[in-house]
Amino acid sequence: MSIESVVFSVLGVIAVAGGVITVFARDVMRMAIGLGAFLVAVTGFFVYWGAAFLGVVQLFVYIGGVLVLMIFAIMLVHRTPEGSPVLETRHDIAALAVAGGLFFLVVTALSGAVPDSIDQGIASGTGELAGVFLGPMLTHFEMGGVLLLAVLVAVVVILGGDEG
Amino acid sequence: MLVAFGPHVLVIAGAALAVALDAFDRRALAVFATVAGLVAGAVTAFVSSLRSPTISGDVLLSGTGFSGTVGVIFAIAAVLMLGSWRPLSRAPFGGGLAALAGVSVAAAGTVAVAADLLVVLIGLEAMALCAYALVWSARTARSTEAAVKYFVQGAVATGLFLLGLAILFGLYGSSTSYVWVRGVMGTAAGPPVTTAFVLMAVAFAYKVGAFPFHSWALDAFETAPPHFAALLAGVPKLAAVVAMIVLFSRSVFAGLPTDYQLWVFGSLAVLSVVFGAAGGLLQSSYTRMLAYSGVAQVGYALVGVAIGAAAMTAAALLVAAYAVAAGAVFLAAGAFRSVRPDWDGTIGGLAGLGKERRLLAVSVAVALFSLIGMPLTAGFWGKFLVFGVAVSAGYWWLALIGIVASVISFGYYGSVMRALFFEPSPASASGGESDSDRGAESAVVFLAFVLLAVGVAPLVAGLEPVLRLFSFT
Amino acid sequence: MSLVIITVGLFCVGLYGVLTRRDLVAILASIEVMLGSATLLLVGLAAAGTSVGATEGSVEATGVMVIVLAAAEAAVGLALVISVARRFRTTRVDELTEVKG
Amino acid sequence: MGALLAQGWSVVAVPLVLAVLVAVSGRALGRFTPVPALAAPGFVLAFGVTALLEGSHAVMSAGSVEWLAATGANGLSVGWAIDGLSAVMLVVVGLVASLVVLFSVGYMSGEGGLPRYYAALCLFTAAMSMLVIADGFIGLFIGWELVGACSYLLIGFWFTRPAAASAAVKAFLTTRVGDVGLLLGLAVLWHEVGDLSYAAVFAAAPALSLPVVTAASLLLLVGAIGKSAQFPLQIWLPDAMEGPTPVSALIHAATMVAAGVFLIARSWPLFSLSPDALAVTLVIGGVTAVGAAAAAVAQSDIKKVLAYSTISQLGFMFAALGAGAWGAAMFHLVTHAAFKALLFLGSGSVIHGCGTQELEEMGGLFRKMPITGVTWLIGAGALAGLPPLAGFFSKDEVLHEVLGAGYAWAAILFGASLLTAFYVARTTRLAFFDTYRGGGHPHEGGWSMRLPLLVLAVLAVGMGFAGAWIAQAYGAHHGALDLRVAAGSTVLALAGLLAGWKVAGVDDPAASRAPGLAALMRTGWGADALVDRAVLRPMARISRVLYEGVDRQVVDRVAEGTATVARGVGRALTSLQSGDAQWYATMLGAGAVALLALVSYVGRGL
Amino acid sequence: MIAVDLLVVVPLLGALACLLAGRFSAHGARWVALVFTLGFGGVLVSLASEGAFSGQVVEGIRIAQDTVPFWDVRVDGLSAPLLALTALLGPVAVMASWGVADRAPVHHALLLGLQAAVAGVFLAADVVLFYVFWEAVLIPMYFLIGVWGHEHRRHASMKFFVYTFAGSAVMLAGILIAIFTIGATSIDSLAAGRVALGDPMLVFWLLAAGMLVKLPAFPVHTWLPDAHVEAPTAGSIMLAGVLLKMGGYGLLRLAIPIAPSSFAEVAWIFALLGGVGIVYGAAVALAQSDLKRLVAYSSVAHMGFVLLALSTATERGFSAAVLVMVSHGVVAPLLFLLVGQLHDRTHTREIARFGGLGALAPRWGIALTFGALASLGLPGLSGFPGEFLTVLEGFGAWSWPVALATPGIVLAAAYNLRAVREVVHGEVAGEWAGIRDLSAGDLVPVLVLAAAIVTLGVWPRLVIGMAGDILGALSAVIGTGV
Repeated sequence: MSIESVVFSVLGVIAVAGGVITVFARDVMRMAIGLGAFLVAVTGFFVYWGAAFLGVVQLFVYIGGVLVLMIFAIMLVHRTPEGSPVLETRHDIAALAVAGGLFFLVVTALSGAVPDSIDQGIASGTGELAGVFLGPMLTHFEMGGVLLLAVLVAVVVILGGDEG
Repeated sequence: MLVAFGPHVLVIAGAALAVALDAFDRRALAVFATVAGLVAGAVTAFVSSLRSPTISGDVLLSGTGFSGTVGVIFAIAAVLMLGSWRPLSRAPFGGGLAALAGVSVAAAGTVAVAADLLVVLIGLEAMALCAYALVWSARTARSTEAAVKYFVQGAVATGLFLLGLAILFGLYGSSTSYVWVRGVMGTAAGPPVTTAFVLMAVAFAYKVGAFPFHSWALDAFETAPPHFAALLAGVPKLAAVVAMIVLFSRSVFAGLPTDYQLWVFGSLAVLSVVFGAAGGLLQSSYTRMLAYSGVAQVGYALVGVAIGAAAMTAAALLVAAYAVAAGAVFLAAGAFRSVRPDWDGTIGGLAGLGKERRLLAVSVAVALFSLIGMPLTAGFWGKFLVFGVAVSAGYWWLALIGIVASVISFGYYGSVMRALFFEPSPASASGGESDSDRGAESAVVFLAFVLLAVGVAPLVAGLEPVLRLFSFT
Repeated sequence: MSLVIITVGLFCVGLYGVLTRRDLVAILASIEVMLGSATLLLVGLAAAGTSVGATEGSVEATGVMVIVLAAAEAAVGLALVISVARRFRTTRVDELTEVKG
Repeated sequence: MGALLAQGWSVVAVPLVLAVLVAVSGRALGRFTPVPALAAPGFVLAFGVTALLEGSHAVMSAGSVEWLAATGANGLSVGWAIDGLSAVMLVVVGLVASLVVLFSVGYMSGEGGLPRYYAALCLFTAAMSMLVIADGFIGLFIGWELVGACSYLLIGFWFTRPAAASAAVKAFLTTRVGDVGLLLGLAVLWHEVGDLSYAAVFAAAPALSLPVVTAASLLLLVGAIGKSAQFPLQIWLPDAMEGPTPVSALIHAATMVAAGVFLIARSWPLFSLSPDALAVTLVIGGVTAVGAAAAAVAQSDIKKVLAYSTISQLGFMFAALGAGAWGAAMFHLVTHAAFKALLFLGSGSVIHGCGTQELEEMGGLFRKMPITGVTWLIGAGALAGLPPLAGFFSKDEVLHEVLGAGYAWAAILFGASLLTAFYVARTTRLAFFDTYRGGGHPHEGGWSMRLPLLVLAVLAVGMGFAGAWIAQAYGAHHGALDLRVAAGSTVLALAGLLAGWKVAGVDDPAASRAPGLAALMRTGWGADALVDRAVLRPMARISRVLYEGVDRQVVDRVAEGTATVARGVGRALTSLQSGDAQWYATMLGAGAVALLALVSYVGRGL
Repeated sequence: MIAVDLLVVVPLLGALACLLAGRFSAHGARWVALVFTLGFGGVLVSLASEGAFSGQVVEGIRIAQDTVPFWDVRVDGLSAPLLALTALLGPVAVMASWGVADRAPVHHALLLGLQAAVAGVFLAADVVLFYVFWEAVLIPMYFLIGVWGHEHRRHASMKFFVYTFAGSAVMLAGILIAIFTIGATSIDSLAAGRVALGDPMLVFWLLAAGMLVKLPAFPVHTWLPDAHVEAPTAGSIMLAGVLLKMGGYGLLRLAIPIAPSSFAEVAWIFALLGGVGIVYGAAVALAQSDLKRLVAYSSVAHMGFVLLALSTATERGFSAAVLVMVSHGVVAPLLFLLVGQLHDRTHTREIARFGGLGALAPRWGIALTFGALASLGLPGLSGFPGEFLTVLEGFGAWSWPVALATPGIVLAAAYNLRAVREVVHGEVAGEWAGIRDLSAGDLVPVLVLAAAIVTLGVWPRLVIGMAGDILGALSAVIGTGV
């Protein structure tokens, strides 16, 4: 059992565990922790594949994002009479069928199309990255800017205004 | 690159300027800035529509119908923004909203001509984010609810598209441009490709609001401010339909056997037509009825998408006609409200308006007839060509379903005309101070005039002039 | 293959969460799981080298764009959730059923 | 003379123009309205006489126009071809019509709406002329329908009387039934011959297969039955008496009702080829003759008596036709026109005189109205068949011919003439003899009413001797007087008269002996009730069921139902929009899954 | 040289002029409308100099020769009589609605628009143009019924629009198949290239569906009574006078030429529908208690004659169909006009409430009697030649079964004369003692129509003379069996 596969398995376990907790936890804190774990694991994957920069971005964006999210969550989430925040889940068969069906169809579709193991990584420095963004992916970059502009204005509009 | 992206940049610039102006609380100016950007963008786009089609940086298409579509999108948006000048200049953050509208239109314009999966994804996302805010901006409980539901569904759709993108990029990637992916992929129609195809098809079907991905549209268009509903109902669909045919039938998935497009979009088309037509019959709310009818209209467009490249021009014309007409009827809702502040939003509540504001009512009637697909309006030529192509492709039953549905649609479009013209005004007509929104009204009248002109002119001049705008070769 | 199973599986778990979680906050979290796992799949497959002639950096760049996109989604979503909380004094999505029919 | 004759169309055009003139300028003309109205039949009479004087029974004047041809000629032409037969008919029509108009001057004086009345009379003259001078079946059919319309208008002259209004409709509808038969007959001929002019049809007739000829003949016969009020379409004529009496004299005694006989005589080349058709004609004629005569016996209304009498006499003519003697039929037609018109005008004078039609309220009028009385007696004698009056000769010829066709039918007709004499005597006594039972002051009408009576009386006396000449005029052989038949019928007539005279003395004998039978006879063998029960009520019910049951409940319900269905579908589909965001998202995902499944299915090649 | 195109342009200009004039005086708008409808007639008359009424083809102006122009109008022997009908009924409709008070200018503008659209249908030589006008007719009619109609106008207008729109929508499918498989839009080239059709029978039925609804044929007729009863007088006049004719015209102009062999194959169905319509329409008319509804159902019966005549597929049969159409196009309007005038005075159409009107309003009574006699097909009046020829030809084509339809002829007399007896004749209904008889102004349109009825009855060649060549050629084509 190679070190790669060990790392991979560990990260995979963490990611799955985190994701599942995020989706099923009744307690807000647990959910937050689960999500954190999931995101960290994702970051871990990036780094493990050599996409360090990607990992960094992921880390910053999400740690920030998730922290904010959690703060609001604890503020907003509906509380039980005892005062402990509770996240309810309505498990229903339709949702299960949809999720399960999607999983089955996609996985079967991809089976065979992809190799079993990761044989090569992505190694690239920030310099090349900049080159890409100012070169072939300039449009993407611009669009990203547009997107952020939209986000900015949207958030300001929605949160900035009093209840007009 | 600049040729391709220039118009969009102009629009975005206008939007950015609007944001700035809003910061100084110069809303009216902000609106005009946006309009100016749109107009400039439209003009440049029309100019470049005279060029032969090119693809710049493997990312953006331009020339002929592609630029033409962009121009049409911007032009319609410009008229609608002008029409919504008064409500915007009165709304809090009006300038910001105008900017959001401008951005979403720019994004739509990008999607329409994008030749890159990632650009498409970002464009769709930008449109969506703006749309959430614009729907929300009615600042009512209902609009907030609608916006957040819209968001939940949107997130799922984005996720699905992202999944599809991951598959394609992961397998054939290192670049997301159509040309590249297509080149690497060849005509391989393996399960991964078809899966990605469906996932992206779903994302687009959601964007245009086809059954069963339509639910957001009903709530959003009902509760959004009429002038934004006018913008969101039509323009994005035009962009999306063009983008769909490019993506699914002309580039990345062109290698798939046509059965795929036919079955996926054909079934969606039939479902949407039936759902929209039948569901619209039950609506009492004017805007919600229009939202339902929008689902049916998307169905007609999807007939074109199902046929594929051959129907591109026809489909584009059909959706463009829809965008104009939908803009008119939604904008009219705002005008009605300003004439009758105590209007409860129901169709019945429009009783007798035909006498009070004849020109407005007649223009609305024209737009409705265009939506029905009556001759002498632009809507007719759209349906005529789409169904014609479907027939010549051998799918006359598809055309027949659409045609019959458009008959049913008179059931609800007609109920509006009935209220406007056949019913007497209610006794308590003058509830609340009525000051008609001239801006909105004149915009509606103008759009109706466009519909008529495009509807009548081909009779004597032939269809060429109209089609030249939407020829994608 | 295990990568595919993990990521797609997580995606579907997230989807399930979106479809079943009652609280908008939790739904947001589930959405994060969906988008995150999708990103993971994207980068992972690229890393798996199935992609042909990858130019250096394009993968990371794409990944960055996707992350930004997901973040944007989250931000606007959060803003909406907050406005909902302000207006309705709750974030329970099942209590928002005024608009229907 | 010849010049006039050449312009055959004028005999239709002139009365037509005069009709329009009267209708338009009636109010202006005032009391002179009858003058142009008199000119119309006068012209017809003159024309007819001119034609008659030509002395040829062949076509003397003809002309036609392509009428229904889109391009070129296609055998659907309309035109005139005047031969002896038409000439005789023209004379009859013109003469009787003129006298009737004259009579109306007195009879109708003081009535409202006279322009309408005289215009209709002129129009009738035109239509009747067209009927008789037509060179083909189309022209005949046009005239045929138009006289029916005029009859409708004139019966309904006093249209505010419900009885009159209904009688008019009844007359039109009943004859229309016959007309449909005639129309189909034309269709058959058109299909077989491809040309509806007499010349072409009669030329082609011998070549046609017997079934076709029989079918065509029988269909024409149906038309004739309707017009001539023969069994089973006789029901309309008694009601038609609701019209003004002069009208009854002209249309419902002398001319229009005789058109059926004329039709068969005219299309003799066709009929003569089909023994079956002739047999049917004979049967119908016989049955009608005796049945109607019996009904006439029981009538208490003087005009009703004459109406049934007319039906009966027409039955004689049909019987003659059936027996193969169209000449005899025509002869009887001519004489009957004279003496029946005389009787009707006489009754009109009586009604005018004592303001009732009920025999019970008459009596002893002979002394009070001598001229009417005398002329009536002449007419009555002619009808009863007393020598040497006109009726005697014509009926003698008819009986003679029928005798040749078979004893059974001859016997029936003899019976019929017995009954005829019976009701004639009864009516005559009830009306003119014994003591006056009415409350009025009976008096003769003015000269305009007397003159026609005298003229007709003269004809009723003299015409019998002109038989040969008349027959020669329309080119039929005229058998010499059959003395055996003459003797027999005369004896029968006398017997009948005697019986009738006696019975009339007693108070309503028939009723006392056999009330049921009497009632049955008075109602014309209950035909009306039968028709009402068998045709009218079912038809009304059917049409109501078709409208309320089928049209509203089924056909329209289906159409309207589609809307309901659409709404139902809509209701089912909109129930999806529950307002639950997560359900919406589920639908979204489900759609994706479904499409994925579909595609993977398509992938395996549908 | 007068352009055929004016037949569409003049009424449209009239509509605009009407609206403009309406800004100043409603009464002025009336006169404007009258003038322009008469102008339409004037144009048509002046076209006679170019042989428009002797079966010649008079082409309109062709704009934009280079592109694919749909605008291709012409007058020929088949359209000329119907155009004449349109020209006749235009002024009649305007005069009939002289008393309209509510938004009169708009009303008259819509009438003129309707006239333009109908004229366009009859003029179009291009199938797309044909369809455009075909649908355009619905719009003014929809508003005429909906705004100026009677009690149930809302439902009636909706029903009228949806029902006929459904028919023409199906027709559109047929047109699309024809256009896109043959690759031409001019009717002539479609007829010429018909062999290219893969499934002519399908195309034929798709086309015929719309026209049978418009005609209307049993069992798709139920929109007609509702529309007629609720429509204002002018609307009923145009509806019965020209709109129904579009159905028969469409069959002769489009459906049969494009798929003649298919038509010949299913002609028996047309005969069947026609026969049923004749008897059914008459029988149902007999059960009506509403005078206007009675007339409406009589239309169904008359259109049955049209179908029966068409089914013979002979030149004379087609001529008969045209005759019946034109005749019904003057008789039904006369009756609707009279019923409308009665309704204006009494505000009811209940037959039972009338009686003896002939004594109270003689002119009106005589007119109605005249109309009834014309409607029952009395010789000398317009109804006779067509129905007579129909029976003759029908027997030639279908032999004895045609006899099954002849009861309709008796029933026609029955319901018409029943109406006269109940309304004009009989006891005078004191209720209407003070009723106004027709004024001179009322009489003008009545007399115009009456004159037309007599003329057509006396000289039917006036009509069939024009159409003969075309119809002959058409039946010849059917004969070839291709």
